[in-house]
Amino acid sequence: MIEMKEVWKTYPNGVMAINGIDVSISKGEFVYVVGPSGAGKSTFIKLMYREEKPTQGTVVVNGYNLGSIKEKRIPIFRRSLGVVFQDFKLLPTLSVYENVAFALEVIEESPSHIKRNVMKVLDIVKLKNKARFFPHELSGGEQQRVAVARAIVNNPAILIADEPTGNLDPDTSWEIMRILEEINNRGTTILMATHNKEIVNTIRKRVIAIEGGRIARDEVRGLYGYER
Amino acid sequence: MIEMKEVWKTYPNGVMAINGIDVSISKGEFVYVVGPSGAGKSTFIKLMYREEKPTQGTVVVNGYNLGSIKEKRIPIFRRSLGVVFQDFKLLPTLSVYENVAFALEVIEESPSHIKRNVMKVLDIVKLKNKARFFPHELSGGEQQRVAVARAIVNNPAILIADEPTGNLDPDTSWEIMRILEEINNRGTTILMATHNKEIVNTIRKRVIAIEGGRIARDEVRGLYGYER
Amino acid sequence: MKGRTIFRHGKEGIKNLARNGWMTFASISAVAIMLLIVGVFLLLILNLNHFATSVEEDVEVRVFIDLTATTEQQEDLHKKIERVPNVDTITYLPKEEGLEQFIESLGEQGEIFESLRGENPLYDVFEVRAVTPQQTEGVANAIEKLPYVEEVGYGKDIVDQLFSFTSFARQVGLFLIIGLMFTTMFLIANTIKITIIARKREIKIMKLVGATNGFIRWPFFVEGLLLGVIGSLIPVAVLALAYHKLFDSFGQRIEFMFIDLLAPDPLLYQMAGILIGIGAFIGIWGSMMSVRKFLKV
Amino acid sequence: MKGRTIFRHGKEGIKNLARNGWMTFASISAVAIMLLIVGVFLLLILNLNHFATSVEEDVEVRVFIDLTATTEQQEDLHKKIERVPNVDTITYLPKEEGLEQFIESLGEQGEIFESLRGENPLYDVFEVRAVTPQQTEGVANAIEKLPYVEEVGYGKDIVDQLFSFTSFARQVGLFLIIGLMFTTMFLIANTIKITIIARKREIKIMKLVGATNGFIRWPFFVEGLLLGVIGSLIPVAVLALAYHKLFDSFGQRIEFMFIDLLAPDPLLYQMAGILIGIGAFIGIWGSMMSVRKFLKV
Ligand SMILES: Nc1ncnc2c1ncn2[C@@H]1O[C@H](COP(=O)(O)OP(=O)(O)OP(=O)(O)O)[C@@H](O)[C@H]1O
Ligand SMILES: Nc1ncnc2c1ncn2[C@@H]1O[C@H](COP(=O)(O)OP(=O)(O)OP(=O)(O)O)[C@@H](O)[C@H]1O
Ligand SMILES: [Mg+2]
Ligand SMILES: [Mg+2]
Repeated sequence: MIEMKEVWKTYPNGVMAINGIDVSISKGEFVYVVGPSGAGKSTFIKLMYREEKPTQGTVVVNGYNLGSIKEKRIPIFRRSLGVVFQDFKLLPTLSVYENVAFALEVIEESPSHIKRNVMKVLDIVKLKNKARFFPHELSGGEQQRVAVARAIVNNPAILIADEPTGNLDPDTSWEIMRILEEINNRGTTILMATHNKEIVNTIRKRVIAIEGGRIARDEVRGLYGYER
Repeated sequence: MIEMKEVWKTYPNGVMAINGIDVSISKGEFVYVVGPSGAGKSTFIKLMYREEKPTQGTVVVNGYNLGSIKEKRIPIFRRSLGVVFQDFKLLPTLSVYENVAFALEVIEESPSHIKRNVMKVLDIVKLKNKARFFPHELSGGEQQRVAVARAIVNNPAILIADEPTGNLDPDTSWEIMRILEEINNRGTTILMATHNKEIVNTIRKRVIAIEGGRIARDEVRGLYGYER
Repeated sequence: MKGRTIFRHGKEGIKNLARNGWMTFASISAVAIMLLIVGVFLLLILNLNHFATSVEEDVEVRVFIDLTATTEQQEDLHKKIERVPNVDTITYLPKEEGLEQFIESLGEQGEIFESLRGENPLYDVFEVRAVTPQQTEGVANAIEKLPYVEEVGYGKDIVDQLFSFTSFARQVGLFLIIGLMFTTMFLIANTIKITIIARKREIKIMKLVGATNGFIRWPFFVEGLLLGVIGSLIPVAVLALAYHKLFDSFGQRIEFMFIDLLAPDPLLYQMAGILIGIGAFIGIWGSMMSVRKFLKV
Repeated sequence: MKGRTIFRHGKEGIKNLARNGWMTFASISAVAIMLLIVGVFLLLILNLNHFATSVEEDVEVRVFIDLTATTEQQEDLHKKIERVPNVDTITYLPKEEGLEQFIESLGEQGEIFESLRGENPLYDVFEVRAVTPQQTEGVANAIEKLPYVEEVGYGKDIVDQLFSFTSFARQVGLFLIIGLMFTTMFLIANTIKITIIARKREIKIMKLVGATNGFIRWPFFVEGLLLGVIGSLIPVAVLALAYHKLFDSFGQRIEFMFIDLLAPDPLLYQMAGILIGIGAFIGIWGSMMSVRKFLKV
């Protein structure tokens, strides 16, 4: 599903964020990405939906080689993904409903289908009653949940989430994790960067630890590690 | 230091975020604000540095009555505060150094004093080597640490922090907490909204739990609560 | 693209206009003001051109007929002139009438020449107009060779000067109006560009969520078109009203026979067409150009 | 405000210009283009005004002297005319010269009147100019009452028409240039406003961090001033070069004695002053107006 071979990423300002990563993630896996602040987790994730291009090496996701993919096919590729961005990336001029619906509009779903699905996921993240609100009228955690809703609404083959519980209280975090597990059980590959030790240590899954842009640890049923 | 009397806040769109809060926080206290997502923590905090005005009730902070304070005196009032915003609010066109220095420039400190202090706090949050970077070149956690640095650089009488560790790994979070405790020991009043159960339960301080815009619990050496 | 998607793009474009409130107002007023300026100068220059043309059309060839020519010979000459290429109209002016006109044209000073009425020194004259004023010289040269033509006069020096002046004025006018149109285009596109740069982040997000370039572009197309058209309707309305008013009150307010305004009828429609055309084109173009820059995500 | 703070604001204003790259470019080019348009029409209208004035100055009173007047009496009349208020210059034109001029002015047609040389029907004439063309009528009326004045002529109808035409043209010109200036101001302020709206969030953040309104405003003041001045220097340079070039090649390219351009010397300095003044004013004003809206945080 996801294959990285000898991937390096240096940002234009010279920061070497990813330094030779080899990794392979199969269909249906649930993977945590952990590591200290600035280790390269987000960069690692951005390489997978091609927000960033690798400086060196090949990245193959869902059958698409992201190094050589044609400009025109990138949108098609991205539609098979669901992404929860670390900074949410909600469209400020669209309401909560419209933000989530956008992910379905781009694939030209029928309005009735859109309506049903959007209301369903908003219900799942407990924001049905805020459907008409705009992002700036929401609390931090509510915005994060809209981002989660948008990422799962199109039933993606791969769900990529960058700290999806960073702004959530523990109860809501567990709720979100329950949703992710359920989606994972239905066959969706999940890749999630997180700082939440309790979650990683409780819901035991594969853990990839990144430090200084390299994979420091890759364990099948790992722990968060980094004990104080 | 902080006095709220019968405070209500209804947003223009009709959301009743704070519904009758009475609270008093004395000089030198360290207070956690906890509660589920959308409970009103950030609104509670925004009332204290007057990003939002209460719909009803009085808020007195540091001797300033925020209901009747003159437009002109607001900046003076805010300078006695340090605020870590939930969404960081870094100035995108300024470098890390300049963002932190800005809080000192507004009080017309001397350049040498600015330089010394800015480098000192950047060192404390471990970002000295990224001083010349712009916010968009930083990872989420790094941005959050810049926000912390800016909030503490002017030695505020009150430090208000809205989930200052949401994007940080546990180690860095503990590091930040150590800094806050140290500042608190020097006499600074600290008010911190957080979702981090482990921190609240380990570094025991006063806990104010907000639910549905009301104070549900106010304990001197409280626990996070909300057990799963 | 499915039908409902087209509909969606249209709806989205209109919504964006509303949601970007101030930006929309700024863009529309930029379009409106620039096209108002273009429109004012367009009307001004078209009227000046009209004035120049009417001055040029006053140019005529005066054919002085040999004093010895009989009435038949004069009629014969008339027919010959008629056959000269590019001749438009021929008017016969007997010498008595000629003197009359001459004395009149001198106004008060003319009285001095009243005495000439007895011993009229003038010739009978054919006043000949060419089809276009610029053909006057050729016509004059052809007529000069005909029999019983004593002399041919059309004020070569003055006519040449007049034509070189009107053609210079036309060039300046054309230069100004074209320059104005280009700067207008640039400025409007510029304004639209700024408003779209402010939405750069949004465009990036859309792409990251899987939107194709086309999907993002269409609402901007609709938005640009609407900006341009709405922005151009304002100056069209203002100019039409103002011009009508001016035209109606013109007869009374200023009385120069030699300046008369072009009739509003075809003129204002032409102007409306030009302004709305520019507005629509530039709205779309400015918007498309600017979006394009941010689509590479 | 401490000295270093003033310095900081200046530095910050300049930095912002650089950091807002495209926005700065857009604003400066808006200023440049609008002022270019204003400048072109300013030069055009000032020259047309100059032309109108020189046409008006051709107006003169022709005083026909009684045929019976002796040379002494003519001289006496000359002195009397000199004492009439508002008289500027007096030129004597004997009737022989008058006929000469008359025949010449008719061009080819004039030859017909060659025969008149023997029995000249004209009068000796004083050509009198008033200090300003508008005083011509008063001067003519005063002279008419003097002895040995047979008649006074200044083409009342034509002169009245001319004056009402030039004053009409001046009004139109003034109206256009004022309208243009206002729309320019609006448009530039508009463009600046959009660029500042895009920075609304930043202004809010600054306020939340404890900046006073003044602290936020000053760098914008500097930025606006620089935008305006830089933007106006471009059209000033372009227009100065173009006008010099035009002025130098004017003599050769088109030859109408009745059109001559204003000398570049005081004109271009005046224009530069006006454009830079407008640019600076509007840059500051647009920037201050727009910032003000976002300071209430
Ligand atoms: N756009 C960028 N341009 C330049 N450098 C960048 C950019 N984004 C990230 N970096 C740098 O790359 C490194 C890795 O950043 P990344 O965002 O991948 O970290 P992270 O592991 O996600 O951290 P966090 O847990 O704080 O989110 C950091 O040192 C950061 O400063
Ligand atoms: N600017 C706003 N306009 C309208 N409603 C708002 C605004 N900001 C917050 N709200 C609403 O007020 C309520 C409280 O929001 P607040 O941001 O205070 O929550 P919070 O406790 O900080 O939540 P979180 O833990 O998710 O950050 C929420 O229901 C939110 O939707
Ligand atoms: Mg990250
Ligand atoms: Mg909050």
